Amino acid sequence: MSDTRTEEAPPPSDGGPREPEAPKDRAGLLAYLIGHQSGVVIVVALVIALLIGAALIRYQGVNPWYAYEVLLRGALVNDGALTRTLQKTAPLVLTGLAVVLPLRVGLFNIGAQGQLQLGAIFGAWVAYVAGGAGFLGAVLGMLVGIVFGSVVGLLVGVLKAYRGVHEVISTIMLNYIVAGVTFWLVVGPLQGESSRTSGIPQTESIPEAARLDTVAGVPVGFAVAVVLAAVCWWVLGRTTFGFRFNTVGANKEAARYAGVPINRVVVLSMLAGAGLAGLAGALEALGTLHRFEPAIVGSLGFDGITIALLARANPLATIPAAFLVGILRTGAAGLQFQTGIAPEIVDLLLALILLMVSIPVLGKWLFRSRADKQSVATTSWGN
Amino acid sequence: MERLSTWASKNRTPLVIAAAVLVAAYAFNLVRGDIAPSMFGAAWGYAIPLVLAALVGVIGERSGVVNIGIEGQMLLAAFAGFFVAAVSGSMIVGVLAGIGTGLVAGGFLAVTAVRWRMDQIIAGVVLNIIATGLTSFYLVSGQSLPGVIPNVSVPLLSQIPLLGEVFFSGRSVIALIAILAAVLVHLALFHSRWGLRTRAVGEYPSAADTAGIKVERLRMVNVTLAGSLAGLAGVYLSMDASSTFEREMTAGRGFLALAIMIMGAWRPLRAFSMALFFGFVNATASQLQQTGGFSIPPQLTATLPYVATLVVLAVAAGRVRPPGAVGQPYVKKDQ
Amino acid sequence: MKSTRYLVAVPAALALALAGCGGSTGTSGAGGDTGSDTGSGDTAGYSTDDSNCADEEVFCIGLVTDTGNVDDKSFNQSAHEGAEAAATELEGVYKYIETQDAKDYAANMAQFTDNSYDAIVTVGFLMTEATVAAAEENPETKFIGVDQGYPEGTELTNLTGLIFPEDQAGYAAGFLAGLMTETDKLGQVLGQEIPPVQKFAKGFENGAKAANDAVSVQTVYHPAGDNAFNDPVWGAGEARKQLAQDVDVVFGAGGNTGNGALQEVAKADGAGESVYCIGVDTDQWDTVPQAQPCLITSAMKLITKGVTDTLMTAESGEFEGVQTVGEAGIAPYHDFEDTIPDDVKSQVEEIVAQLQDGSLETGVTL
Amino acid sequence: MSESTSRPESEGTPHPTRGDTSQSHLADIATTDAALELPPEQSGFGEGVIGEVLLDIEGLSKSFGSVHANRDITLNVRRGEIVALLGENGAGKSTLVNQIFGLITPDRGTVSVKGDSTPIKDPRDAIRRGVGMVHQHFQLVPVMTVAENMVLGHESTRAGVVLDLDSARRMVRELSEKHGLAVDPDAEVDDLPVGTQQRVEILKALSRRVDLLILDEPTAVLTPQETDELLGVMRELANSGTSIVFITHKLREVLAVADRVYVLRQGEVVGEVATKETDATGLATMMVGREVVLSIDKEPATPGEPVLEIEDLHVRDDRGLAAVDGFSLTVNAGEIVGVAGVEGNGQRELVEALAGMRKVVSGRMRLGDLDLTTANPYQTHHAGLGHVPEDREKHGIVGSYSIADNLVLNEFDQAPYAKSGVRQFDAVRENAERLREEFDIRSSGVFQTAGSLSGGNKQKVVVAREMAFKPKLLMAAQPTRGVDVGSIEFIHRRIVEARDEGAGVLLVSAELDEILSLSDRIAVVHGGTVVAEMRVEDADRTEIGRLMAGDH
Repeated sequence: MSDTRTEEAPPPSDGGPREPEAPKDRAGLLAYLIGHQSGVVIVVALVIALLIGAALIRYQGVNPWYAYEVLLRGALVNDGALTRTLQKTAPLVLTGLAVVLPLRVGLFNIGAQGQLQLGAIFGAWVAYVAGGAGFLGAVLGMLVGIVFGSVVGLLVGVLKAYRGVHEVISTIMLNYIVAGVTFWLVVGPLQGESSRTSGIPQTESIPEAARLDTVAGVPVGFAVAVVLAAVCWWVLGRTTFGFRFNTVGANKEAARYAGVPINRVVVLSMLAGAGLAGLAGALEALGTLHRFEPAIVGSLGFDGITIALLARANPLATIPAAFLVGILRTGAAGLQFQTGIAPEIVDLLLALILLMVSIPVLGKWLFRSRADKQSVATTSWGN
Repeated sequence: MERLSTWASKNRTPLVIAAAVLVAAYAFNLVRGDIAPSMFGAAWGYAIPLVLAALVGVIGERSGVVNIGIEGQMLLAAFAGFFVAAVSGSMIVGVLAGIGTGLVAGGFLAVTAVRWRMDQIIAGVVLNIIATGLTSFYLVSGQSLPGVIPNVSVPLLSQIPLLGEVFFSGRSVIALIAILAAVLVHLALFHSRWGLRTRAVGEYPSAADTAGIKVERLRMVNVTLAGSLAGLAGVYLSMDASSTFEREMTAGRGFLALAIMIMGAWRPLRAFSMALFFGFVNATASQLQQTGGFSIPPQLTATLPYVATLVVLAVAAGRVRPPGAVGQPYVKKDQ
Repeated sequence: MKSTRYLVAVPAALALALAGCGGSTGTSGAGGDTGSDTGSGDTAGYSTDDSNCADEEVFCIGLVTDTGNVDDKSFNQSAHEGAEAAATELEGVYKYIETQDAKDYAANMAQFTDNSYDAIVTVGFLMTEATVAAAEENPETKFIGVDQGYPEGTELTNLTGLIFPEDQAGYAAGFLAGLMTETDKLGQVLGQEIPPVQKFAKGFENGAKAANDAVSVQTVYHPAGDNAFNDPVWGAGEARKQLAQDVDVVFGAGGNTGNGALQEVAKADGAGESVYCIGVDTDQWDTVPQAQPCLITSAMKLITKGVTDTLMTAESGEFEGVQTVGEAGIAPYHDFEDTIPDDVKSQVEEIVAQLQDGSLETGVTL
Repeated sequence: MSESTSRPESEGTPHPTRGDTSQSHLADIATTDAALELPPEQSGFGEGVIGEVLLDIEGLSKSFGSVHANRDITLNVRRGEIVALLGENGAGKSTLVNQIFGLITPDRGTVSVKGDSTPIKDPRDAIRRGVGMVHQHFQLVPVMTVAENMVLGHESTRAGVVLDLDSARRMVRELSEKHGLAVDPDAEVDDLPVGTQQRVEILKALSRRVDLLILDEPTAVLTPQETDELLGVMRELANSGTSIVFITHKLREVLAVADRVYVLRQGEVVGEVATKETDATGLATMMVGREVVLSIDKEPATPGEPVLEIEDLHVRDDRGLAAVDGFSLTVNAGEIVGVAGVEGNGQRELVEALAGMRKVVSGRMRLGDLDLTTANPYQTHHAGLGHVPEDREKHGIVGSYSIADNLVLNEFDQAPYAKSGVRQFDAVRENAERLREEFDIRSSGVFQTAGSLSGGNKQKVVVAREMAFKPKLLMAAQPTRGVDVGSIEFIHRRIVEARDEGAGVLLVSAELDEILSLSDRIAVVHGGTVVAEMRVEDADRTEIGRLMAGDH
């Protein structure tokens, strides 16, 4: 289908006079996300989303500024709130990265949900089994989380690269498959002995020694996530490995021509992204729940999409983006306690934010630039 | 006559498969007349919303627009249909509100993905998240429907053994509409002016453009109108198949519909068959569970349709070909 | 996207999530109305102004749901209504938090303990551990854990877990069904296959067989992990299939999934004449009015009453013990009072009495 | 705006008596290119009557951002006249015709068709007013049949909705009979050869009763025979009163069939002339604005050892059909071997196979001592094969990357551009600055994005990169396609330099001129195999044309 694109290409933006059918790179979505350096758009999008949110809150009969204040206080100021927010931010950074890495190669990973879940259950189980080894057990748990997350990503990547199965479809399917499998595991083979009588679907509790704690109010998981975000940023920007990723994302044909093993890069991007999602799951098991239960995944995977788009596919920017989502999610309970607003308001707010950051129109309104018209997205459906 | 034989030779594989399936079905009915009709009935019951939702996907993708927001469209419509009916006290008003909501949701996708050229997949994701947020935030409990959607039996057709019993006897109006819709969309897509243009727009929009077809407008109209089918599917869920609205009660059916669309090779009637197939898988799984003696954990049998989709996609790669321009916004030359 | 929320709602549903609630929820609870809690508290008979909770005179009740909403027609809602009733009775203060993420249990309970609430209701067995931990930390606050069985050796005076004998309710309902069936075929449409549901289901089966040894029971659990209790459409489809296979009494036990089954039976030909349905958890005559045409009874588990009663004890002094066993039984026949033959009624009555005094075992072991 | 009346050319309207002169003129041209010799009954100049002005364009301007694609263009076309728009790529020809067809809205100026000067809103409007267009990229839906494509947009229906494909089939048959363009109405377009697809395009346009037919580079994808046929059809159409505007950059076609030619350069009309009053050199001069260097000064080759040996190579195309079919060729160090042939005779597949981008079915290829038969692009590159790809936008550059990154696109992981997997930006920059200087890449700096360069400069980036690592074999596919004349000369010079430095050069080009002026040896391909090999001294244009056409 790529050959149909040349006709639809927008005219060149500068250079010598050329006819408008000059073909362009296929990297629409990516180019839009990366090339669109305007943080202004993001900020304006956030402001608009929060204003609409304010109107909704107002409509509930609550003073929106008070509501936002409560939310912020509950997420940042109150005793231990910041730690909890950071704790929530950690897996969000990772699921954000899980979407960002494949996105760099042109794949849209909406399967962080399942990848996280599989990483979490095996991470929790291994950390429990190896819990006697203390911190080593924790490390082992994290590694296993990465491995099992990656297994899901591997499947998606291989299906995409070698069988042409679109990753959006396969990740949706795998989300369901993994949910079924983990649920079966947690009421069957991996169910905690202590939970069997009560029937609670959960694994055995991870021993104290193998849990991830907080150091000076900063959760270990958060530190890990931040380091990994920085590593991803450095790898993508500074290494030959990252160059291969970016090249495949920017122009697949040119990458092939340049000798980049595209299929391998596609698989690797899914592998790496899914591994990070799996790690997020393991961190949640080791650091917050201290075991696996199906609820561990929550909406982490899908929040990752919002975060990746907010971050414009920039690994470092996933940190503030995840922090924002973490604030909203942490502050929600206090918001209900103080004002009675149902916590689902946060889902609405996130939907608004996602909408605002992803409509190209916003950038167009802001800058009246033609560049935004080029922001046509191509997720190469069906390829 | 000649035309019939050309048609038959062109569609030999599907015809052979269809005949084989029919024979198998009647054979099964002969052997296990006690459970066969009910299993087929259950399969069709399971398939009804999936058929409607898959048609939404087919129309969208045939026009070149990916719609992964079907889930959200259905959810919004189920919500609107149920609550409008409950509040207004009229089923028909509720149904219309549901369909209208489906249209609005389709319109949202049309505007964002087609007019504004937002990434189509992201537009769908946004629609789903908004639908989830809105319906769970504004859900009010303790409402009930003022009535039921009538069941009807089609004269003559319902007399056909097995098939009539399954499809045309004592089924709700919406179930009949689903059959009709599949047939109509098929005919329209392949034998009408609209269909020719729609397929052109989805395959090779610039060709359509130079032939004087307004690509963007046709896409917007199609995506919006397809929303009415999603609306009907939603209405079916909350007002017919059940009589309640619950948070996220669509339960992933919108995504399953996408799988069905793909496995149906973007063709309405094949999608219809695939929906039935999944319905039958589901009915078989629960029948096995029910009669016992077969102990696959239900959690695993539930993943079967998804596994099947992956396997089919992996094996049939290259043979199932999506419309050429799907996922790509159409940008005219001077924009 | 799919289920950003039902994956959250799984455990919610898990913990015995059977359908039911006591009547209309009134003004509070639903998302659209929660905002008005602050203002409308007085009209509901209790206050939401918690500024005086430190005051001895004011009895403040907090409730934390298990990643679900207080309008879930399930255990969260039942407990919520029980707490509301207690607050009204006591003219106290009541507020709730709907947990969004299983990792927030402790933080959500802390909202209440920080504000010196007197009693906190935590709903669902997934909160078992978190509740014990919070109780240890806050000896001044009383904790009531709905559907929570604590490990041996838990000795806290400010904590009690409310548990219910589901198998007895199921047994009694099954006994009735076994007597009512004409086709000797019964059906069960169930939620997730987890012990509480299994207790209902196996109790039902044993009861039915005790009443009529020719009976066969077709049992089907929802297969999916993530929406097993929230798929009324599936429940309806299964009920329809069972009816087509000559089943004439359907036991719908699985939150909204089971409710879907009840509603489908109510729509079937012969509903209330030749085919019947049995609800679960509370008297579903009230909670699922659409099921009334076929609903002969419900296998009940009185969460609402249990919560109210336990809160009353908590207000007056110490809990009776670490575990409190609530009541279970079957609901009134309502309009079917006349349809059900007298001898059936008396047999069932006898069985219920035997179950309650312990002379009859349900034979359910898990 | 009233310029048209003052233009001297407007007086030069061809008069009916020109037939004789143009016949002889045609003969002149034909001697230089036998492939274009038209059968006498088709080259019927003067048979038609050239009538009143049908299309009148006044002061038309269109810019895209800062680019003036068209500047103040004024031209006219009379009924029954064939007008050629001649110009280099980028001269604004396509933009101009797209405005006539309503695909692009002009910024200023008027387009009037048959005296109606209301703006043309869209293609539908254009079609209604009698304008038809055959696009450079065929506007046919590949998965549909010929009949379906023909009626798309003006379908006839039964009962208002049901497609009447029978009447469409009938129409296709009638039209193809009438114009002598045979096509099967039920064939799927996907399965048709390009020449036939173009017939469908033309029939599609004709099916709407066109007064003005626009052909955008119609011969680019045709064999010489098909080109002949097309020119014949154009002439017939003109004789029967249809006006034709056609875009090309092939001078011979202009001279063979057009009555009048407008030459465009950088978005402006730089000349208008009746074909009988000019010749190839004159037109070329107008096109490029200076004398064209028609040949390259180069020393005779001094061939050395064989660097590339291809033996009985078989490669399939995207559809799985044999494209390269028993191809054998040897390229020696220090010589340029030109592969001449009509496009679509396996050249693309050959090049891709050599570059490791396409699987080889059977046969062998060796580069020096290395067997490259199963090599991937990475391996071929590191074996010493430089590859200037045919489609530079698609393969050659990454538009969103800087020039610097593009200049190391296939060396980025080698020292000194990377150390242990970490990229060394200083080295990358130094390399880029050096090459930018050496290859005269006109840009604001080495960090400008490559996508914003002009075609010629993009190509220089590609050529610079592929020559910088001193390849043993330089493989250049259509190296000057869509490149301005200045860059063409430059690139040609560098290719010769590469040869002189001892590299073997495999030049694949559809431009016979390019092959003839650059090569030391020529291999003519047809049907995926070499049908003739000759030294350039022995080459005869007519003979090559015959061979290219499959006549051997």
